Amino acid sequence: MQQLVDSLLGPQASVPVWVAYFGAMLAFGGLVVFGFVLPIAGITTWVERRVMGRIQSRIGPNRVGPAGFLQWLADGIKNMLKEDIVPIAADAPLFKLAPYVVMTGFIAAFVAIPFGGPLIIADLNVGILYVTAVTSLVVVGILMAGWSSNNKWSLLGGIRSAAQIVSYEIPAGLSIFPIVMLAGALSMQQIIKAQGAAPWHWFVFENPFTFLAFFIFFVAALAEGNRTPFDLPEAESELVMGFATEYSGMRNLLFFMAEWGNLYVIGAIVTTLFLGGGRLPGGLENAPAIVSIPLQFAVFFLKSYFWVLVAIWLRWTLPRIRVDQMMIMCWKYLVPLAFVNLLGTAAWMVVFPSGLEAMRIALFALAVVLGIAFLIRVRYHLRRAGLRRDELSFNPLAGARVPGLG
Amino acid sequence: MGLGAYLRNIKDAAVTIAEGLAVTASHLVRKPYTVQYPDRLPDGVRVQDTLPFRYRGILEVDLEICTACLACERACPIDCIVIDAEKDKAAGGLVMTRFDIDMAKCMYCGLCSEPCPTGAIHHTPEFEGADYSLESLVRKFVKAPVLAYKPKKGGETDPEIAPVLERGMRYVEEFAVNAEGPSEE
Amino acid sequence: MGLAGFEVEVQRHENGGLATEDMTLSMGPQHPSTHGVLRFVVRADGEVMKEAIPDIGYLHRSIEKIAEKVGWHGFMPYTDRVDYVAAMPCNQGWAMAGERLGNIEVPKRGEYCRVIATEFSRIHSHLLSVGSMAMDIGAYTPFTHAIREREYINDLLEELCGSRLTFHYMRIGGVGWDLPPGWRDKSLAFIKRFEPLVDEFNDLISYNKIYTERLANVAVITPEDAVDFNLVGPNLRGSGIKYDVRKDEPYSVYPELDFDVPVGRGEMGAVGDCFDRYIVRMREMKESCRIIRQCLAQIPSGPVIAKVARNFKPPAGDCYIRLESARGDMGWYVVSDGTSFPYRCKIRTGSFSAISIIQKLSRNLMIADLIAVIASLDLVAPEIDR
Amino acid sequence: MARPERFGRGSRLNANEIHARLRARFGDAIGDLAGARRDNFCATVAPASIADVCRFAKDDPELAFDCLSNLSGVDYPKRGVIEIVYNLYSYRHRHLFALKVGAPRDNPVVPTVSCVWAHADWQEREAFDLLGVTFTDHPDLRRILMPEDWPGHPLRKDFVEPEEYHGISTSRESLLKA
Repeated sequence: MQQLVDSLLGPQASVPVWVAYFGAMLAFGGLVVFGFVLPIAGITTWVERRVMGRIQSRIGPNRVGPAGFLQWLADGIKNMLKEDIVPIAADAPLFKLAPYVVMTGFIAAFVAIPFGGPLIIADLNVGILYVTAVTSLVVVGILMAGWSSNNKWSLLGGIRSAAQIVSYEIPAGLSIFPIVMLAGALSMQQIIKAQGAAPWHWFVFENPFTFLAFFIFFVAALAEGNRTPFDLPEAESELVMGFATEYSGMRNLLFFMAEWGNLYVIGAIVTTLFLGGGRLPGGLENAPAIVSIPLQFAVFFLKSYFWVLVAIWLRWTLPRIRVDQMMIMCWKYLVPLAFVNLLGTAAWMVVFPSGLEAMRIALFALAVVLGIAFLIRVRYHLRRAGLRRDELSFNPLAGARVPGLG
Repeated sequence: MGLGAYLRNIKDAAVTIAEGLAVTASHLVRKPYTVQYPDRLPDGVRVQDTLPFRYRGILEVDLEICTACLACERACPIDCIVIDAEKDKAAGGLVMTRFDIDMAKCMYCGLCSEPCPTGAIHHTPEFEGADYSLESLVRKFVKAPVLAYKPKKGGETDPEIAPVLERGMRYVEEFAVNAEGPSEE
Repeated sequence: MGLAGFEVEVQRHENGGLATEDMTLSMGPQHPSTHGVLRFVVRADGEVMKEAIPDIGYLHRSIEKIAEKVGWHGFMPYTDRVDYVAAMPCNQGWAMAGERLGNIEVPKRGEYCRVIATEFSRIHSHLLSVGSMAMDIGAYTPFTHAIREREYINDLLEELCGSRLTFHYMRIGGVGWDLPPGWRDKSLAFIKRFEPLVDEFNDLISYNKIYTERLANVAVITPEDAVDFNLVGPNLRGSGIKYDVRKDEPYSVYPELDFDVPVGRGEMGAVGDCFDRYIVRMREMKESCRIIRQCLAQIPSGPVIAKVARNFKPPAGDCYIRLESARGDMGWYVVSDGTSFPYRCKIRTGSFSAISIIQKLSRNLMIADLIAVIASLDLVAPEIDR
Repeated sequence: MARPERFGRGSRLNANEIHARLRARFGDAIGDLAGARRDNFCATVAPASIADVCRFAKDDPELAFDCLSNLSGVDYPKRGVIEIVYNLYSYRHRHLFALKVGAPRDNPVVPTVSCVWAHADWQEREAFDLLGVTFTDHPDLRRILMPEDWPGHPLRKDFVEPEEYHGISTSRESLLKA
């Protein structure tokens, strides 16, 4: 941010530099929240519903706007107009406050999340630490909601959420450490700068341990975001709607906005830590700001949003794990493995102070091979289903087949 | 739990989850199956037209060919059909003054259309029967007293009734439980 | 201990742990995974249940009383409503009772039509069962895939008998309608398409690690308990007892057909756990496909219904009919007093016996497991309450 | 684990053999063999000894009726009895038999068999609920399908439906009245 303001102001500025910084931050913050965070959360609901529809052989929302694209706005307006019901036995102040706490926890994370290139509200030197800290605020809000609803299902959901988020902070944190060690900094921008533009120069392929750390972090992040297979706090088939059971209208929507917004946060953090952020190859980064900044933004956004899609895809594939299995998975699988990664990365840094290029390329090749094997498996499933040509379509917005049997 | 089992668990989880993801990914390129009833069907198609001939929708009575035999009224297990018919010498036969069906009660079982000798009472493929009051779901077929139909020897000749009867008999053939099907005692 | 006025009296269990108070949860009658209108009064300590007491009767429509009022033919559409998820076997049970009492021989073609329709009904019921089970465990996609295939079966049955759910296909003495023209090819095409999709369903969810972990070793029913509580059908076979009324007490044309009876083998845990009951249903769908194939190949020509008086009056007597419905051995105890109205009809359904075992199973399960148990026993509320 | 000898094909007895075996043990408490087909062979049992008969039928290795397949009550106002029909089935030997107990209509009391088969518990609750048969020593004899405060027992032939239940009308006027 500071760089950007500096470059815009030039060397002879007429206003004190802190005023310029402050103003730029407020403007950029407002722009980010209202121009990016809220729409992205809303649009993600549409994307999720379209993807899920397709996975489930359905169409998904297709009535409001072109291909149903404005469905999220319609839903938002509907929810704002709905009655805001506070149960008579609820602890009203806490009940009303809870969605805002959840919302705060999620929006505050955007302060330190980069958007590619110099675009960041505040490049805190404890950036990643700050993000993990503020996202934990969500658990307070969910627990408040669960308790104040005065409903046993809500309470169970809130308690589950507390246990889940607090536990999964540990493997998530432990998987961030190897990256911090490699980058030698906590600042998000510095972490990105420590990586290269080529895929094998990303931290995920740095060594086998960071490769594993990437998966552990992604799983733990999904758990912190209450996404399937870790959607136990809401667990519709078990707890009705968990902590949000008693909520209606806008307050209910705020919880879900936080959930979908959080998806993007997960994607952005993953991109920053493991996937080289918005780095551009060769000289493109030194191109004029008008070219490089949008490009960097686009690269960063696409990488982040890919992981949003992956999270959606996972959600509509996997069942939900049980609460004790969730704990077993965290403490018996993720935490020990995360420790192994931490120590392994440290050892690797001692043995190969500047990394091992062959290992980077080998890991990248491994990822490519896995991807191709996966695609072959997809083809196998398509073949086995014995579909006719007209039952297939690569158009993401394809309409339905002609009704009728056969 | 030994290390082997520990690693096998991780491997199983990764492989089976990837398998599930491959299945869902393969659905991303399959066309949806949704029939967008009622407003986005292909041009000229009504869902009612795609329903099979045997579809049991809302009941309809062709009074022109109703013989007022009361077989349907007797067959109905929930008594949702009421027919009033009396002999009228002057008119020359049975005169129906009432043929009401309570569609709010009807359970679309088809027991009434089975014994009908002419196919006068039959199920249509129509199923959109929603209305604002229960009373309006009672279908009254007799507007003014009407003479019951009497089958003529040598087939129907009246050009107005013949096509109706033909449709009715087609219906009877399809729905007749069997050629030698249930008969009266 | 502690500050004056803030003494906390810590109660301890005999075993030294902190004493906690049980929580009573009322699960249902409106709950997303009670499959109709069921209620469980759950006594739980946190997430772990001490006991779940089933409370039924919310869907009681007194069908057995109605039977005494509507006559032999008129009751047939009501049997559709006994178990509306698989209505064909209920139709067949009532028709068989009438035929047994009235000494009516059903024509061969009629019997084949019945078996075809019943097996389609079994597939369509099992699809709903496995689909909703996956949904209760938290995976929503398998449910829509199952429902998609179920719609095709509904289309086929709609063409066969004019209705998608409450079929009223069978009559005392046979079936209402012969197979429509072209129906045979459509059915064969469906089966050809459907069988690989069962494998796809298995790949998508059945052997998913999370799913098997959720089901394996949960609520294990021993074969002794299964018989004692009179569990039937897939629930009984899930406990490892190879018993199928179609095979062991053959009726209709089942002796002429070749099919296997899948039993639970304890692949993922103990024999008789939720996974076994689930996988038995998956395998039964394929067996049903086999049966339908054979039937469509072997079906003789001829009438589909015997001559039965419209005012049917079977001689006085009683009979106990057992047949394999989608939820297993369904018992019809029917008494006739020689009039045109049945004297008494008692329907013993699979879900009724299955739900009574839940109280015994529920001890020390987690709340999330109760959902799995309800789904794995394939409880259908209308069938419990009748 | 399923033990094949426990639930496999044993030696199936015919109805005469089953009846003779019960007769030999209980004498006059067992009535004559009735019924003509496999599905309705039955014998009447004196109400007081039904629990013992059932216990014997389950434990006797030759009979081994390990499953209570069905329990139904039938109201016979003309004979003044409520008949309880126990359809027994043996998974071991694959044979089927019915026991019938006639309980006086004005005070139908029958010993419970829920101690013999767990399934009898709910079946007896249902018979109690719908026909008003009291099963002595039943662990939990409550109504099961009808509400706790429902008047009368609906499956009795002389049951008259109340006009109202808690102020809710139980019937709707026909829309087809003239």
